[in-house]
Amino acid sequence: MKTKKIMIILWALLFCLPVAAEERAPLANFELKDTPNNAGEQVEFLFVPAASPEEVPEFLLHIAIGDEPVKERRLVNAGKEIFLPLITGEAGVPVEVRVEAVMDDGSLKNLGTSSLVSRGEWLNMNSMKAFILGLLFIALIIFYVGRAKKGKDLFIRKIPGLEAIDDALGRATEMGRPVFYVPGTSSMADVATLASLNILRPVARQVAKYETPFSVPVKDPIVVSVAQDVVKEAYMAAGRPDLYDDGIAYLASMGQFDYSGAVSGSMMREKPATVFLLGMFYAESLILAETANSVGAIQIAGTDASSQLPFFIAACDYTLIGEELYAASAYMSREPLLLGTLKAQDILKGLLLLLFVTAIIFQLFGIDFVMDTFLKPEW
Amino acid sequence: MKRTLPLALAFIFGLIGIAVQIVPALKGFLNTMLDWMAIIGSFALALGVSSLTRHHMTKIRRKHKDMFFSYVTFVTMLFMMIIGLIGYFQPESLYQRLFGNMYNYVRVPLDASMFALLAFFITSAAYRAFRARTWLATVLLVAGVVVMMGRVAFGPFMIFNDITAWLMKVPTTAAMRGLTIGIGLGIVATSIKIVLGIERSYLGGGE
Amino acid sequence: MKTPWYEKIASVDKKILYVIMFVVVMIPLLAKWTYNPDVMDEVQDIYDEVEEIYAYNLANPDAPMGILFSFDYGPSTSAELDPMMMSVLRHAFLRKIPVVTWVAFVDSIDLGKRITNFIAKEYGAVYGEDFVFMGYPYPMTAAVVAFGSDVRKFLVKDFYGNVSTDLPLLNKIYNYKSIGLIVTVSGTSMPRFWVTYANTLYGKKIATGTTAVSAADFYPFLQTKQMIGMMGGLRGAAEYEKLVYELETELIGTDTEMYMQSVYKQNTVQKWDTKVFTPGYTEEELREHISTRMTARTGMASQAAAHFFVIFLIILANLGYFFKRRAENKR
Amino acid sequence: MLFWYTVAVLLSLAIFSFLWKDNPLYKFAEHLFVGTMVGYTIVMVFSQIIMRKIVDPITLAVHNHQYLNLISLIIATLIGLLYLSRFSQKAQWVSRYPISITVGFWSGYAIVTSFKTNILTQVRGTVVDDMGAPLLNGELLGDFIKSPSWSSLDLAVSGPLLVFGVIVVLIYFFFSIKNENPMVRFANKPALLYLMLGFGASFGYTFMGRISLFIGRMNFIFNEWWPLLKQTIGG
Repeated sequence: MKTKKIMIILWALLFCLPVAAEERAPLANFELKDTPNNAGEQVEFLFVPAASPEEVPEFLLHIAIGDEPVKERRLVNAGKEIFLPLITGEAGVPVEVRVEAVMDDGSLKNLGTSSLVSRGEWLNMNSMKAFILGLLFIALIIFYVGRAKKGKDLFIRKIPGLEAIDDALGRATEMGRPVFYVPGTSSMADVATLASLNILRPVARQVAKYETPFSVPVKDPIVVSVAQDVVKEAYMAAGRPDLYDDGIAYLASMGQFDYSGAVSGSMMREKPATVFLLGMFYAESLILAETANSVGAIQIAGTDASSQLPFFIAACDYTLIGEELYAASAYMSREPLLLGTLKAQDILKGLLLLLFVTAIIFQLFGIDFVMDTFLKPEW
Repeated sequence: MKRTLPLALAFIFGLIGIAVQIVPALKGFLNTMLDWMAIIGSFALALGVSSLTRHHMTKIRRKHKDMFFSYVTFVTMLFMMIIGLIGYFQPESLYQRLFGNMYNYVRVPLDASMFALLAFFITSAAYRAFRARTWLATVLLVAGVVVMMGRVAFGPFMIFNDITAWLMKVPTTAAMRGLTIGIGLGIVATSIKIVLGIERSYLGGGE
Repeated sequence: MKTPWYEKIASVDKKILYVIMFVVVMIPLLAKWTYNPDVMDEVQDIYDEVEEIYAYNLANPDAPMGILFSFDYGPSTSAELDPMMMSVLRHAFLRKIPVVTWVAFVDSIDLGKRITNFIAKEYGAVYGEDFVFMGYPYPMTAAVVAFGSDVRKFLVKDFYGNVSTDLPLLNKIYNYKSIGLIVTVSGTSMPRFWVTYANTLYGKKIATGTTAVSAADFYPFLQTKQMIGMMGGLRGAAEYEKLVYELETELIGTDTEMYMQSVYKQNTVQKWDTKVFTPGYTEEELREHISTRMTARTGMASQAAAHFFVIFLIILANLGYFFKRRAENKR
Repeated sequence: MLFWYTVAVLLSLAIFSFLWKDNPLYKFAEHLFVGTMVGYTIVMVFSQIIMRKIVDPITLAVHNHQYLNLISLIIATLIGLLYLSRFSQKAQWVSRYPISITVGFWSGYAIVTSFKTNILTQVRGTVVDDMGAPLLNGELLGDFIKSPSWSSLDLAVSGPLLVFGVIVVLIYFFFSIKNENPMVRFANKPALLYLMLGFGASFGYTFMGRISLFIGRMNFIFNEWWPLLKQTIGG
């Protein structure tokens, strides 16, 4: 966008200067361009007024798109460049814009026409960056998973909240009070929910071993069925299918605050000794965390919702911050596949950091190369 | 069939999810896919409602002391459903007005009041957490108090307002940005794992 | 042994905190205490802009400038945003600036109509001459662009079904040329939309009112002057309310109640359309009109009280913790 | 009108009573809330999805002879119906199909969007500001040295501090590097400092909004319901 504008202005200046020396400068510069990386459903019209508002208070555009009747559009001359997206709907539509200047005495002056046919591209080149990075990522994952499978030990540092899980479960058993596990309040579309379900498995296995009462209130109908499966398999793996009941994971309610109302109500009544709040949370995070504290439960929380982290940090005993939630699922399962991806993720992060630092250094010297090549947010 | 096909489906639809975004020509297809997801998801509602029903039925069967309230849930659920469905087919009828009133004067105030409980919870959380136990807790405490001051500052305390603006602009933005970038990588990584079939927890259980 | 005070503080029951918190918030609300904030530049800028339009209108009585008010928020954020809208509307009516209002969402039609008429009534403004309500223009983008040429062609009728070209006000103000300021009050990203269309395309001045949570998002626009000013949250509302209150005191004195009633006493001629509002007040209505003049400032008083209470609590908790630690170390 | 307003007020009070302790009033409000919300969701799914996305489009497709569209809709509906297999013990596993389709699609979708919004935009925002000026700007530092004041100091150091913060926080979340690594050890303390400053500030910042919510509820009771009650009883 920016470079495009600068280009046009430069281009305009280049052409204006010599012309201005000979005769009058054009009243405005304008150009119709194909919008890159789309399916041709839109083209762009860039308009740079050159005349002063006193001289030409308004411009009149006659816009013809395909077979549609010609539309008239008035542009007030505020001395600013104007960017107009024109909707063509599909590729292959001819577009023509004729510009007239409305002079201060009300007379019209034709400034010429610009036209083109809308074009669609097959690939959004901007998204290719994500695609290439994805391929790199896949390669890294395959490499490290292979290493992990061969038995190479992949180091993962300790994650503070996780150490506490065993103690917290043991405490619930000693006190003879139940364990609550809230797998977030979002749907399967959220990665945090998946990470939470991953941690649910070892927790459920432990709970089954200790024969502690267990409760998994859920907000989303699909998550309910997955959570039921996870808990069921965990109970079987622990050798206690007799303790399993489909009612362990249940749908408490379907809206944000009715869910938190129902769950805090059950916490008040059943007085759990340990409460897990892992997954995606919204404003209800603090309601759940504070109610858990009121009944004297140990709270182990974790979320990737950065807006809710302050509340978990303040109200809970242990908090997994952001990424730690994802790492935790790998850490707890000790599965080579998951450990390998964690390693790959770190390498990728390192590369990104490197790119980032390079961009900063280049930028310091006024070179936009890295910035414009790798870090353009235009899509 | 039990395990391979689901993994294959996840792979195929994962690729579709990527393709609709990087191939501009598939933009129209994206809408179809989003409709698909809405349609498929709507049937899961039956699972949810049955799970909820089961939960409350168990309470009633076991003659739990709160079983009366389980009846409350059933009755209101059926009531809402019936007036809502009749109201849908008879717009402008009494049923639809009743449904609207149930929404505006039962659901909305309950929602808002539950939300407003946070005013109290945030107070007790602050009281408990903002203690200068360690240097980290002290930093948390100081930042919290300064911003709380800044938000209602007047007269000579206006300096707190400026500090608040700076705290929000620099350290908070930096912390949140660092977190967001890391989380973004985590999301990309997990998503790739799912599409490749490495991550299978959503199929319920391990091998 | 008696439990030392610091032990008590550490183990204070939450319920006690809740009760005190409740009282602390309720007292200013019921006693109608007001909090007079220092006016920040971004709020003062909006006020000054309205005053400038007033000055312009004094100099050009035949071709006055108007203000376009857009209700870009729904009932869910009205607690924070209503007071802003009311204050700026009061300012405009007080200065007899022509007012055009409309809403950006279907949900807000009722709200927009109610507030516009509520304030217009206070100053005896006449519908069609002093103000118009255009309802919910759909699609919004087209309506905003239509204001660039002639809005009467796009919105052929106003909300009440009057033909636009019959309304004297719209015959003077139908184009951005005669709009001095656009006021958008919103809990969503609508102000961005206004910047993109009205500011970038037509160079119009935008004043924004927004919730405390969204305020941070719009600061960049203030820096680039794409917005001339912003009211953020209850605090911003309280600041504007204070400015308008001061102006009102200066122009019509402290007895607003008398003023409002007097508007409808002298005029026996039926110039007010009863479809819009009924002239005259009941006791209850009068009280409501008075109390909305300080909603934001009483709200801020509660707000400030709550903040100071929590800060006090935190200090207390830390003192308790400090003495407890000292006692433990001695042992 | 008064009736519904009173209902709303009573329910609000029932919710607030939870702060004191769990009681039958709260239990009633809670269960009523769940019932209303689930009933409401059912109606919404029926009217917004079953009718608007399945029944209406299918009728339209049949009417307009758009068979491709029709087939697509029918396939989606059939896949959705597979969820109901959970009600049978034997065929339960069939419900994995719709689940894996949903999860697969959203995962693929998230790869690109998350890369865009969480990574690229954020990284870019840390190199240059909204106006496109670099955050590490030597000139601003020069300005500060020439004319030292609070505002020029702010301008000069804010950018570098922001960049530094993002880098240390990123390093803090490396999981596969041992704690003894000098880089990690160096970044640890500053990263925690940034995180805690950020969390504390966000907590304080949100405090205001939460109190506003409660004030809003009380305004409803005392400024809307109470006058209405007085008016109705008085007149």
